[in-house]
Amino acid sequence: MAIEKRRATADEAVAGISDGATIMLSGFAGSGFANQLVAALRDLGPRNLTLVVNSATHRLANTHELIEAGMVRKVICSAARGHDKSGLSAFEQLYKDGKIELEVLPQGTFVESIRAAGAGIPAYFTPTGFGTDLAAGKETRRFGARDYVLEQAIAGDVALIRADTADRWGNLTFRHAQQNFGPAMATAAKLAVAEVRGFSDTPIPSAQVQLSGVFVDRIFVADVRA
Amino acid sequence: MAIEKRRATADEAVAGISDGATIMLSGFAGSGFANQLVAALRDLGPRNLTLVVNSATHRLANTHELIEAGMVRKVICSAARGHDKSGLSAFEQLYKDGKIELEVLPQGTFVESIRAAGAGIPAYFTPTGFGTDLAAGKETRRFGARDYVLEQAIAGDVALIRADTADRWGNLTFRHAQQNFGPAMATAAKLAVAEVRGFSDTPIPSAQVQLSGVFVDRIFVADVRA
Amino acid sequence: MKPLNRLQMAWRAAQDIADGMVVNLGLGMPVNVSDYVAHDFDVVIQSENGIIGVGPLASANAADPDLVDAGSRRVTLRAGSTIIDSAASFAMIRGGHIDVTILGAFEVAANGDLANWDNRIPDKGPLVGGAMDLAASAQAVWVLMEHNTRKGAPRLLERCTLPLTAVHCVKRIYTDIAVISVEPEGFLVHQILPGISRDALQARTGAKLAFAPDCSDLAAPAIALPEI
Amino acid sequence: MKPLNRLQMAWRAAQDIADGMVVNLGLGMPVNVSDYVAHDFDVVIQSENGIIGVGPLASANAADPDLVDAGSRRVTLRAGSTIIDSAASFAMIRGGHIDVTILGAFEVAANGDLANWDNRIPDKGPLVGGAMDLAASAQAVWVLMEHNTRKGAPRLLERCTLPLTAVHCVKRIYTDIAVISVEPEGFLVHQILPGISRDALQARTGAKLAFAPDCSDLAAPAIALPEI
Repeated sequence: MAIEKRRATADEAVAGISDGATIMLSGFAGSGFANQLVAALRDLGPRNLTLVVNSATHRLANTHELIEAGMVRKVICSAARGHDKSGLSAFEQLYKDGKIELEVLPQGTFVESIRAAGAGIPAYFTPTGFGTDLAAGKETRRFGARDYVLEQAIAGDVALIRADTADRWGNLTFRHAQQNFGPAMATAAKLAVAEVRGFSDTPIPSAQVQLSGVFVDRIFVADVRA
Repeated sequence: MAIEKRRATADEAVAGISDGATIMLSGFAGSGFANQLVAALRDLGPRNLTLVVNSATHRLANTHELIEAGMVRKVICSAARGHDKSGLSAFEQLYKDGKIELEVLPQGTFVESIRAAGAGIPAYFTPTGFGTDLAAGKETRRFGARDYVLEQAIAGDVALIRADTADRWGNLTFRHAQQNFGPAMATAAKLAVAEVRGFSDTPIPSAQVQLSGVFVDRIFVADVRA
Repeated sequence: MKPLNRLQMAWRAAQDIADGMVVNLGLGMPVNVSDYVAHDFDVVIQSENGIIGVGPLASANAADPDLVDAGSRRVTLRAGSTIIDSAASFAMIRGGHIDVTILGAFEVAANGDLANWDNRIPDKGPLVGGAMDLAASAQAVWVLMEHNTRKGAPRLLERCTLPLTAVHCVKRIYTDIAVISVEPEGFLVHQILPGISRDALQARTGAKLAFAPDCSDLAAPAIALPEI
Repeated sequence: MKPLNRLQMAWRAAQDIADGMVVNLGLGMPVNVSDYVAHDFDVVIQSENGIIGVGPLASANAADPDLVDAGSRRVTLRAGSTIIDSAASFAMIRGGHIDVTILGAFEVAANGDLANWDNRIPDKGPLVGGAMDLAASAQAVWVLMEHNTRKGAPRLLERCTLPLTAVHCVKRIYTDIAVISVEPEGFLVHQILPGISRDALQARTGAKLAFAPDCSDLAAPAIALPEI
């Protein structure tokens, strides 16, 4: 019986995501957002979510729709605001009102902690952030001539990532800078769902695969009209 | 002025490697040994080397020649013997005689520690080896319901790795299972030298590069007659 | 009935592999398991050297020295395969992305402790390879081993006597005469070779055995060992 | 002589970039540095989102929404480039593989401490991005910033007053009126804008300045700022 990871609709691709889940969302600098999956997640409407996403707000992402819908309890990110200086985003308003929990990490720590979860490493030392407010209260240790901060892995229940092409094994390719956080998030989440531009009926050649299908549970071919 | 990482001979490619250096050697399961560079290193003859190599002896590698030449003080590996059951290898004889220092690590710890050095991480916790002789004396800690061992990064002075194709930026591609430890070792060593089958006069297309030339300092196109 | 030979043991373990599983097979006896996985299954064989989707051994004229598994065997790639570097391969292993690893062993304890490496061969250095990572972090560790040593000593014990590979990791054991799981209470027998009584099996085992209510006969088709 | 404008400051920093360097350029003023690197140099521009070898901005008709740098600018790739994922990109940064990162800043202290992020904009959440990783682990951190705030307060201080990005990291500072290095003893001035005396520079600086024996005139070609 052949592996079949494709789901016919975005709704089916996000089915089963439940209240309290930790959701990882790929995308950075305008590329790699799984926006159709995020829209389907908003329609599904689970509550009390923790989002693991690099930017709490990006003008090309629709992360903010989850926040505006009141579905999000906590955001773990490296940028809790966009570069937009006009007014307050939905996130910023909730943050101002103390209605959303926030954990800000240096971007390298953010992604290394995700990679660590996928790689079976519960904690690691990093030089990043030592002596800054972001390391306040964290364990530190000196190795050689430098000081380091102990950081913990960040695991997810679900990763919603964007890629270019998938095959039936769930192998993925990415366009240019599209991969960013996607591969690490797919390894760190119990359920990884990929929104892709296209589906290849033949296997993606071994040397072209950028993320093994072992890490990908469901595939949704994005609706180009959306 | 164009970057030029090519060296005309293997001798030039290993020039300057000095006594006491820590040398990382790629290769596993018969693929990915930079044998011509290792032969040139033997001819160069630095002493008191520490080798970081998965197998102290493999029938298709010539690591043993460095050991037989008395150039090696210590070996860090995951397999201190080959599968050859006949007699003692040069390594085994020196080990028996207490004339070579040995550090054996689980293979995943071996490579994660190399990756850590290249990634600026001085130490990390791993579940591997907990409760075994290989973790004896190492710091342990419980995270959640499991126990973990603290492992330290392994950095090198030099990495001698084997790849398939290079371009003038030092970008590399690998054939099949050839990459194994090579990419991690190149990131972890101050000087990374790649022995390659072929040189591409045009840039390797972005999506085909498997290791960025940022990590590769010298290129030697292997002599096919050797 | 004769005890299962090594290939029959591999066959028996293969019967418990489900469609879609990601499986790592240890050197020696376990690599044979792949030959007996149902042909219509999509099972992904991972090898520590970075191959995800190992296929059958390569024919002599198709063998490629760079297309090898962790045991240095020249192999082929299955459709849908890819190859990653060792750091990524062990990240995959340690991260729990292997559903089952099937390993050889010297000893298994009733608490799931595994001893399958040995640094005590006279004058030879220790060889651990990737066994500790696989044993510590695969979702399930299955062991393929003879029930007893050549001298008749039990390999299933209350506590291992040889150096450990990992603690509390083994889920199932396929021996030449039984199929046994490791439960919180200890060993539980699911199948016994016809002709061996429960008492006889217990006598050949170094720890207390319990028997599953549906304990059945261990059987395998005839498979000839290759002549060496 | 007029203080350097932002592009002239970028030009000045670019003069210190050597052939073959791997360089990361921060958002804002620093990204302009790449326009002034010698054309015959092989300088590799790394961007945190994983591009190794960022080229010039894409023309409008060649712009690709998936080919962006960390600042969301649509860029091109240089020959010899490749793209890695974020985990690998920050492994590269944290591992010390960036020769120079050029960052904007609010404040630099005489001990090299850097403050270039701020979580105190009213009601807005903090934004740190990759600055802490770059500042902590690049082989050299160069800062491009105005010598003083708009209100005239010094940005070069004995100790930073704003939240730190990283400790003891800044090596050089390119301001609109001076080029200054950070030495174990503190700030050392290498160039001053003609017309500004050493005393005047000291008066505009919040920490003790020393002057290099070969301290020279700061000069840059005329570069017009784009109209916005």
